Amino acid sequence: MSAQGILITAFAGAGLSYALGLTSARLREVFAIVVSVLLVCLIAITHGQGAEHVYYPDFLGLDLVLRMDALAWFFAITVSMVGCLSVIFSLHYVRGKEKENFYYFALLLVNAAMLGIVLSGDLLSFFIFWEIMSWAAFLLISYKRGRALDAGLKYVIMSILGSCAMLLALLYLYANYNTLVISDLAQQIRSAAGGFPLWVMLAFALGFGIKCALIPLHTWLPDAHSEAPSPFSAVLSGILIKMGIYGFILVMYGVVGLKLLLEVGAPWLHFHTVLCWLGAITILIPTFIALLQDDAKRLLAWSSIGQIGYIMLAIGVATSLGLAGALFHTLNHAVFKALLFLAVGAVEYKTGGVRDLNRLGGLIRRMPVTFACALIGGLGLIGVPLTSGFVSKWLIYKTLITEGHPFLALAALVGTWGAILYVYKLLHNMFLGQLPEKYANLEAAPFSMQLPLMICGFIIVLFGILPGIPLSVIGGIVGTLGFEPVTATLTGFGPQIGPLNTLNLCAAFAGVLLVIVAFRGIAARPKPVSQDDSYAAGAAAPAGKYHHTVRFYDPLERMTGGYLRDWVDQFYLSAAGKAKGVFNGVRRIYTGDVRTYVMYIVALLTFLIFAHTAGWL
Amino acid sequence: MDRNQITKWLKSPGKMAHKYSLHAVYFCTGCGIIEIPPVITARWDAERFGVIPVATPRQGNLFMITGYVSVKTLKAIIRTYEQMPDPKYTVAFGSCPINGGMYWDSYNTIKHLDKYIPVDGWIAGCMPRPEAVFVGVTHLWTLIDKEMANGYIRYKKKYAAYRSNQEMALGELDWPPLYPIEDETEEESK
Amino acid sequence: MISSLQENLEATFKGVKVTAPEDGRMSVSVPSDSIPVVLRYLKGNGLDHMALLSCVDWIEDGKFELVYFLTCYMPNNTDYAADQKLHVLVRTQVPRDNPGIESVIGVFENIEPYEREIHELYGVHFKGHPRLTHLLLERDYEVPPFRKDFDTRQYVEETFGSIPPVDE
Amino acid sequence: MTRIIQLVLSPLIALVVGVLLLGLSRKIIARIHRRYGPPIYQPVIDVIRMMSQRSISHGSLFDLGVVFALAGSLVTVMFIPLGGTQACQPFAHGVLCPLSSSGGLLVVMYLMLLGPLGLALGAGDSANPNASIGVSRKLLLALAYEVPFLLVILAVMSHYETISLTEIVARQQQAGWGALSVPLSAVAAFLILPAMLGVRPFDLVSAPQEIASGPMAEYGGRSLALIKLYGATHLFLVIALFVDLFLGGGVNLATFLLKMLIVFMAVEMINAVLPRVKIEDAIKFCWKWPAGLALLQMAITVLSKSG
Repeated sequence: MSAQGILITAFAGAGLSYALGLTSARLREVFAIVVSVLLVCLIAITHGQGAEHVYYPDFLGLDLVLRMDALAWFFAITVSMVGCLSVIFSLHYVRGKEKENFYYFALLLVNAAMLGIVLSGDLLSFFIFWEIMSWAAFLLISYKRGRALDAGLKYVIMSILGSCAMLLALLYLYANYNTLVISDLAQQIRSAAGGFPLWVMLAFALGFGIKCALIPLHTWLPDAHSEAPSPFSAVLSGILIKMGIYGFILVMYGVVGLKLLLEVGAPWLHFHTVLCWLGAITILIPTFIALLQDDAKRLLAWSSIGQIGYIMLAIGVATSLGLAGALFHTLNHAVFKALLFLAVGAVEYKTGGVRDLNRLGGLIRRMPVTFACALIGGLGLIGVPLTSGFVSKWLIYKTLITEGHPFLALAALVGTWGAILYVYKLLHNMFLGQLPEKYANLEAAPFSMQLPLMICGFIIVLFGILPGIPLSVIGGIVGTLGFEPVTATLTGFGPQIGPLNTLNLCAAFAGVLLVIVAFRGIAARPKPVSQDDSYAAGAAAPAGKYHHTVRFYDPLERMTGGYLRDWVDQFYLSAAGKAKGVFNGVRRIYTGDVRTYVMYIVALLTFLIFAHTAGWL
Repeated sequence: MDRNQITKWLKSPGKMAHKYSLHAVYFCTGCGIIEIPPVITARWDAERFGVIPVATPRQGNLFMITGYVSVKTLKAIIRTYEQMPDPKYTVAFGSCPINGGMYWDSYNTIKHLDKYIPVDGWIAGCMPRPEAVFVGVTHLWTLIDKEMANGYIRYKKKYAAYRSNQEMALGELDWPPLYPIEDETEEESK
Repeated sequence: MISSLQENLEATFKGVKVTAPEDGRMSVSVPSDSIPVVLRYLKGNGLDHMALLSCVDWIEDGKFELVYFLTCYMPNNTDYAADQKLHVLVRTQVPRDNPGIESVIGVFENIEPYEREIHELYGVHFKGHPRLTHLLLERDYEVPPFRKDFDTRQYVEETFGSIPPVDE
Repeated sequence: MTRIIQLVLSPLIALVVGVLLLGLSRKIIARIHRRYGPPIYQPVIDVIRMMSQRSISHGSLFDLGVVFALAGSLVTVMFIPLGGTQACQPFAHGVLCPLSSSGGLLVVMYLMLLGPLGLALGAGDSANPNASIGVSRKLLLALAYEVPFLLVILAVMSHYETISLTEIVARQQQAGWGALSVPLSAVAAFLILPAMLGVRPFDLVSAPQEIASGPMAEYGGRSLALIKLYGATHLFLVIALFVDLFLGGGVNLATFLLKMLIVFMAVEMINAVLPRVKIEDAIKFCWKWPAGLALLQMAITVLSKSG
């Protein structure tokens, strides 16, 4: 089942789901799930088959190629898995809302487009699928009209900017090497004498940077995430951002190749070191902004930008461990963010659209399964040992320290502590503390919403205890991209890379846990008690007012709140404001009645005649 | 740590531990609270007896009521007493909790604290000096040894009586009963 | 300042008995309905601090005597002269059976808790008081506790005596 | 076979020594206040008493959070070398550090956040705003002291160019203590030691007077006993790490414990006399002096390494 077959099923699935939707909602939902699950199986089967074939001979003189190699497979399986989970989740989420057909069509279209990007063998089809993805994502971001419309607008404007930059770079490549097929493009570039021009790399970086929200180009993400419907924002921050990462890896290591990459940019300031520092900044600032957010999805959006910083940092370091860490963290972050966004979506669905962290609380008593999965996701995001996040962050830190970048490692580690603070704030304000009166008898999320959460949670813990499973695949990918492959045992790394054995860690933890529970068993079992019976200095706990959430990190907010406004966003908006003034001026030229247009034509003609007679032209 | 101490420890570690680690919840009512600081600070150090003040009733096992109990304070006392974990001991300072003391005919003080919550030990003195407090503590040790300091068991067994007394003094109570109260019919049948 | 105040008071208000101040404590007895006017007049003359409101239960002649303690915020501590240290006690009589008087909250804002306390403990009703609820006690007593005819022993016997002891 | 004994031995040592250190701290503070203070084994009595009490529970996470916290710290102790050198063989296996082969300093750093996180989750579920305020203070204080602490660890790691703790200790035993080779980091680490232990100058997490002992507001009975044991292990852990990083670990267990005692006495002296700072001042202090010193030391190490 080659790459072409996968793409056909994906796009056909999107189209058919819309058609079926017109007849009956039930059929469409079943069909959407079947297509998604089918895609996951198809991709899983094609593991290890490196195939590259032309699927459209000469499209404007170029032949479009589809390629399935280890890197493409890795991203494809991530895309299809998270896409499938979000489709399963949105069964209940979208039921009863208007425009359901449109929602399913757009969701499946985005997933299909992303598969297309990953499987495309040449840059032209890569660009085509890229555009389909951008537009389908715009349709879904502005699904809820109102404020979502301006968030979608901001997203589209920045995406267009990125696409134009990328188109420019494509044209340059075609002009110089008159082929866009990645494999032979790479050979020609590496064999060519001169180095790779910096501005082309910058153009690519602008295109991919906007999509994966690097710090100066990140302003669309917080609005887009908090306005998009939850299942789609899981897809949006889970995998749509990773397409930018895939683009970076493809261009930096697939097309340009490691040896050439190290010389790109001025001799004293290489492109990849700038990328590292940009990644480090992208870790710090958004993480501390995320701390101060009150809306759950906006907090998660800022945290996504922060985590992307980790991946960019790892890519920029340009070492085999770094790239392995980046790829593993891409997979991890996709799973964590999908899980956390779906958990927030489940809470939003059950409490009727409440996302404000100051009005929720104590939901652990009503939605324990959702809390457990969100907890695992949160711990993974922090990188607590026994979760997969830990192994990927360990790889990134190991390479940063041994390569001698202690300040970058510092930024990454402080980012981890920022992650702890905002993950705890999210979990505490939504699930812990006092349960408000109106949610007293809120029943748990439906199974179709809990299933994706449980799957993600299981993956996090499984890859945390046995990281060898993904690492064997990633090790191979790193080998194909021009580094020496990273050999990882099933439970960690051998002594030469660095002592890490997660199975011993898990066994030790389990053993100690058992001993403690046994020791605790000696004492009498405590008496469960209601939430009103908590210590209030002898008085009765005031119902509904005994829950500390507003300005949770008040001291920090007072100290750093002033500096952490989003300057970049304000700069863009002010620039847009000024630009509007200029364009208004231009608009006044077209007054709308024919006479002025005739007058313009006459004036032009006289000018041309005069210029011709005076011999200018 | 002579021989019989060790045997006592081995026989009943829980009881001995309760004796030598009385974490006290000082309920600051009436005039007795000013007597507490000298007890716990440098001159008459209570920590050598293992008595240290704790912040919340959840962590303590000794409940010290230092002075007269007004009707409004009784509500807080009962709630604090019920929030303490189970083997707990109550000690009352001065004569006011015993029989109302000099406020014996006042309209808003509780005359007999023992009718509302079980009190294991009384320390005489209006207000007792730190030495008297230590005598009380050591006396409590002997009570614990002889299994006589079982106020909390009495509270559980006769909770219905305590509860009705509390309701008679305070009217409607706005917290649920600590232990399930069988209604009167089963009371007679038992 | 005190002597002049004494003449002014007697001049402006009839039916006002002013006793000589022995140590700076001048007492003015006033009929109950003219309390607000007198207090406003005194407030205008520099006695701008309503220190206290208390009530005396003359049970023999069936009267409650309300005493308003007025003094002045010292202009500043240093040059406070001896004769300015003046307490004026405005007294008035109220019948005991249904004691009621006009509230002076319009003149002195800070009298609000004092009036509630007197209402709670003596049962004097202050007409025009915005929030005449309990200040310290939690429940009502049919005979307000501070009245002389409130028999404390009988009350204690009645409420606390009937609570059965909990046997060992 | 010796690995199994060590796996059991090192957490046990951590518990016993930690509890005795807690008892010692109460004794030192008492003696500074010119009073007798409880016997050294008072925490043991407290733990037995709490285990014999039956307290309340606000939900399963309320109980499990504490168990995770204690488990996290006990597992972390297994990664820290507690004295002994490759050369001499007090335990026929050289360094007393059972899991040194499966995780270096990075793993220790990450495991150290498991404890506070477990307690934070448990306290969060206790439906008491005192606990939530305590936890938010704890996380902010952690953020405050983490910046200098990370700088210190990175300086040490880049100075010895390794992430394995046993190698750092072995290097120090040959080439002299860490405190001499990265002196400013040692000073910075000592400045933030009270913050990491949560003792007096930075006692604001479990402030009994202000927020009713913070996260422990609702804990009683056996959960409180586990928290006391967690406090003891965390105390042992932090000081052991300090000794390993800067005082060259112990030639054998005895010298290691002796060094720990000295460091502990110094911290307790500070603890006995200083009042409690506000959370804003704690953050400002931690980000100003210790962070500055550690940054300076880091710059020096990086320059000397790359130079």
